[in-house]
Amino acid sequence: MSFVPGLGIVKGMALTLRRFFEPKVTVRYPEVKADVPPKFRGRLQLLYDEYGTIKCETCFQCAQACPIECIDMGGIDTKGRYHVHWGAPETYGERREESALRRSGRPVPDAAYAHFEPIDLGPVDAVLEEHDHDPAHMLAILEGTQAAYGYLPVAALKRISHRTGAWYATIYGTATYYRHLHFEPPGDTVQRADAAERRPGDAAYVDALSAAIGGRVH
Amino acid sequence: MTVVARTWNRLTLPGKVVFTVVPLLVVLAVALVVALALFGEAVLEILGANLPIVRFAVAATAILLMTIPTAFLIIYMEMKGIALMNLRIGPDRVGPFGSLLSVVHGLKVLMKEDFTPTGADPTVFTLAPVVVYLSAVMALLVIPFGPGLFGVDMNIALLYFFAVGGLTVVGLLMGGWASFNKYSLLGGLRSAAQIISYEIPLTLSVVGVLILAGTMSLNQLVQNQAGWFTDWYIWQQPLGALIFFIAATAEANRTPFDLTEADSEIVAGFATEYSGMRFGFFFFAEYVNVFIVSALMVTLFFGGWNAPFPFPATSLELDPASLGIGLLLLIAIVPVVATLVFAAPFWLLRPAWPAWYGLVIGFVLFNLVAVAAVVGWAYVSFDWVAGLVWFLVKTYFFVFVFVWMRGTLPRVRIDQLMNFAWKWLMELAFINIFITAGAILVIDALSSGS
Amino acid sequence: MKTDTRHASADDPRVFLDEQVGIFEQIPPYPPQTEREAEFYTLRDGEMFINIGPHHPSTHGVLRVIMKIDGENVVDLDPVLGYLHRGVEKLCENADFHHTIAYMDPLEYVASLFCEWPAVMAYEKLLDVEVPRRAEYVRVLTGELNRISSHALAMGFHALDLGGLTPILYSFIERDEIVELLASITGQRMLFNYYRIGGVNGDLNHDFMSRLGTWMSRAATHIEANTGLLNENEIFVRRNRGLGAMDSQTALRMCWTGPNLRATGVPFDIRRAHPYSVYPELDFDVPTRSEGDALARYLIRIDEIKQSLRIIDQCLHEMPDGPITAKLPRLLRPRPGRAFASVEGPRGEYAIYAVSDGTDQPFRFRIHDPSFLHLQSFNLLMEGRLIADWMAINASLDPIMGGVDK
Amino acid sequence: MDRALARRLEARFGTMLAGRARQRHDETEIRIAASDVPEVLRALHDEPEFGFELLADLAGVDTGEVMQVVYHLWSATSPDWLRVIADGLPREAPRAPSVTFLWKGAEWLEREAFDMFGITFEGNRDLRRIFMPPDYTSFPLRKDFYLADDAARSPGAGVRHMERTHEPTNTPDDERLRRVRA
Repeated sequence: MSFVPGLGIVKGMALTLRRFFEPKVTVRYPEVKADVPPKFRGRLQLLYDEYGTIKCETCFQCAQACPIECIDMGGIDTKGRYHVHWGAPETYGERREESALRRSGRPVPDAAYAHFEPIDLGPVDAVLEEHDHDPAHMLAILEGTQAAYGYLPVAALKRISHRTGAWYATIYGTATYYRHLHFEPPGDTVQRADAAERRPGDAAYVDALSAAIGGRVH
Repeated sequence: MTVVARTWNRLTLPGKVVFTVVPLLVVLAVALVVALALFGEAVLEILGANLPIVRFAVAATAILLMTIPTAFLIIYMEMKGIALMNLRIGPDRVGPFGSLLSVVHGLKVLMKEDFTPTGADPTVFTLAPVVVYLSAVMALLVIPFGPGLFGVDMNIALLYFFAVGGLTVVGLLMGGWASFNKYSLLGGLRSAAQIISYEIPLTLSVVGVLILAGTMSLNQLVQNQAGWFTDWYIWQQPLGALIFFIAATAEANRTPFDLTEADSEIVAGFATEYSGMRFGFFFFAEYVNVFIVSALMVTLFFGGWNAPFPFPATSLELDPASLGIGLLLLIAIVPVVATLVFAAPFWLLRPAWPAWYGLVIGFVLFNLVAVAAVVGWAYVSFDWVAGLVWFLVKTYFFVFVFVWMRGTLPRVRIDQLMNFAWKWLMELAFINIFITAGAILVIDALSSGS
Repeated sequence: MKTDTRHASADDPRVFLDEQVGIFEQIPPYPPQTEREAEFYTLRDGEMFINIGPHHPSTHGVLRVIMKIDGENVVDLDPVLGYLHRGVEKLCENADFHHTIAYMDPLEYVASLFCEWPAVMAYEKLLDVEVPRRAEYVRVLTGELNRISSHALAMGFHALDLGGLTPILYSFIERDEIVELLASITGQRMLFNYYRIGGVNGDLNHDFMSRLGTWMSRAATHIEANTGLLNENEIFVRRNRGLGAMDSQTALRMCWTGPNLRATGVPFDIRRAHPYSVYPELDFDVPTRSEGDALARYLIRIDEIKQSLRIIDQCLHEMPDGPITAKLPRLLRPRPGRAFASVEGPRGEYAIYAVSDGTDQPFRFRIHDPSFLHLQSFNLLMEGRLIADWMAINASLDPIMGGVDK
Repeated sequence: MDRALARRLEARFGTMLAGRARQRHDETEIRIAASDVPEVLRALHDEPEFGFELLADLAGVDTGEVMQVVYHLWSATSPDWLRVIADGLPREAPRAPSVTFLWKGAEWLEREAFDMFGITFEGNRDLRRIFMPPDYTSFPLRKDFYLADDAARSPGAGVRHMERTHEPTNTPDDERLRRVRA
């Protein structure tokens, strides 16, 4: 504090007046995005190794361990198929709710899954009834479902998960392990060939990609 | 009927007041217009005979309408000014440079739920903001905005001003007491102590000016200061002006004397329990008070609406009527031509831009020039425009000083506040009076002796 | 037909006017348990209670203080804690050793590294791990950066609690740059979760070093300029001088540590008094002041910022190359024993007392936080003061409720 | 490791110590009976050869069999932290003398230990709950109090006394009761 009363106040006011004209430091957020450090931990994402291949093997261990089942698996699985299994992000909330409900032991309405391709659930229910809704007979149930539909629709897997009480991740893991179980309708390969014909440029790219990652695309 | 009754019941109390008064005013206005049209001469005669009353009614309405934009402007100044001092950008989304944000705030306040806390006294609780706001508006009535631009020219205007300005404390105390909240109570009591204490140095500080001027009429005071800026009272009363400024800061509850609503101590003081438009009245009243205090500062010490230097007496002898039909042509052609002229350089220098860019820029430039020309013409031709411009410039400078202090200073403590008022400001004000009176005596003695 | 279906609601003043008795909260809501409590809750003539917090603008979180006031004078006061109590000690006793480090961050949410540090130090003692020297230097470097950010914030909040709007934003400019710096190596701006048992989580990178250089070149002058706003301000100085004065002996009796203790004249700084990490190799002073009032507590933080800048400078010059983590198994099972580790944080001594019983979880995990001990001195500091002084004293003590409530 | 400190402690307190002074890293540890706490701590605090003037920490510990109160002290005369363990408080009614006569600031530390472990400190003028609400009835950091997952089975069973009361006397025989094998 100085000897002249009020000098400190005047100094402070001079400082604020100087700052009044100085350039501002605010980041105008929606227009200017803040810097995100490379190690930023705010968001779940898959890492790439030094060859540019995704490190995730789609083993589903993390999804199985996640207590609120918020982890989503997307990408190329061990059979070379691309999947996003949980659907659109807008439905995460519903899924969390459903997950909590399911683990509480109460029956869960599956209306939330209407956005998957709608199928007639009668055959699945029949298969489940046959096996007494027992999750221990999961392979048999899945085989029965595949026999009924020709492939394993996601909605059917959901149904099995609801009815047997087994985690969807577990069922998915089982289904991906056995080579004779399919997730695509039998016509899928034909369609892919069609697509390759329609866009010839893609075929070369897919071949190159296939060669690069060890022939696992098709 | 039931629909009307239900709607009526759903209105809050201010809503009920507004919905009763507005149709009444509309009916009155329509009646006046109809009367003027039917019996023009007679009505004008009656109005002319009662000129003071008509003048008062018009001034009161105008001032009431003026307070809201004033408050909006000062709120915007505060938000933007403090933000810039903080190295922030501040409001920049609504309107140009965010200038409409305070308007949006006002709308928000209107739409918010307006509740009364359980246990509060509803009548007093509702009346408190009205009292605060009214005292601010009533004080504005005597302020001379320009030559001839004032509500009432009272010969005791200054006294009236202090009396009405002191009414604020009643409203704050009412709000603090009726809110049924300890923070509000403390805030109300703080405001009572603070404002009453600072009334004294505030009033004493202007006594020096009164001795010099020999009048309490604010108009007369301003006219006394006409001429060069050296004729302003600030040069004869620097100490008085300083005391007035400090005391006025406390009177307007501004930083560093904003103890009544010290947000970090007693949450929001008397306004803790207020919401919606009732809070809005408190809020607007605070900023109107800032304006009033700055205006009085300007009026008393900085020459009011006088320009700092006597403007050379020029008069533009414009008689638009003499052009006859040419005037119409001028009005039709000048904007188009001027827009094209202003747009031309952009078309030449920036051929890459779409043509309408230049057109828009040219139109905007033309408008700026036209407005500047009109204002300049008005400034030269009309006394009151010149006076109003100077008055507003000076007043908003002091408003900016208030904002600036708010951006810089921390808050004082209640005991320091009271000590400062009673132990320093009051004594200084007395000394100021004695010095002024003594100087006048000496000068009189010298001038009569010689 | 009656169509008005409005229900009586709690905010309709007409409803409860007859039963107004019910809206007064009984204070206290339970019979007093101790003599001190009974004495506190007895009102004499002219006194009343005022409740400050837990949701009050200047309580630095969720501190609640019940004040007994006579007009504006505070007669007595009783801090009420626990609004942020999460039972971190219990959580840590049920978590793996590695997991507990993540629980440490939110305890001290302004300077997160200083709660991780004693935890990893305690585990390293339990495991007999030698920390690589580069890791120690990185810890000191990041820790001192975090100390500066914490002190800058404390100074800003001190001004904010006295009603000054601007200094806090100037402080945040420096703090923001520091958290961005730390985020570039730790990946998070606030809860860094950076220290690991036997080292740190990642090495310094180019982004960090270049930004640190830019910041260091201007930090001292900027902080100096910002302090000019308040240090000479008559209002600020008059409000703080002599306020909440504490003498050194009482401060020791009240178990004070950190800047608050050093402001009373005791040069106790664990970095010097009980050296850990590489602090013995670094050259820095322990600033002290003799007044022990709120102003001294404010000014000593400025002095400490300058010392921290010195330490950072030395760290950058002397940092050795080498590994940043010791080699450790994934699953840690330290042999049974007890370890106590303590570091000098921006508020005082952060300490962890960890007991291991040979499993992969700590058997007892005790967290010692300095703010907790500073808060209990309010009664001494507030002797004959006003309500507004409590805000200044609270801000000068700079408590962090995350650590106080655990 | 300050060997001299251990020798001085053993020489000064002799029979009051349960066992020898243990040392590891920069810590020296002695164990005493709860009843000896005022005498030992006063000696450590006042006598110039010790001069442990700074109470670094006060913690309660529940070993599953007995309760302990652990004091950590700092002195300029020794480079070590001194840990004083007041051992052998019965779990049914743990009582220990207060050290607020030496360090007034220990008041809240003792309140915390009371709140978390139910250890009654005799001589503390304000021994009441500090973190938990005043009508809370159990002691969360005891080893027989489980986390929320186990709350349904725990004797604490939630938070409020209207639900169930915690009786610390009947300790459940559970494998989770781990012991310090030190």
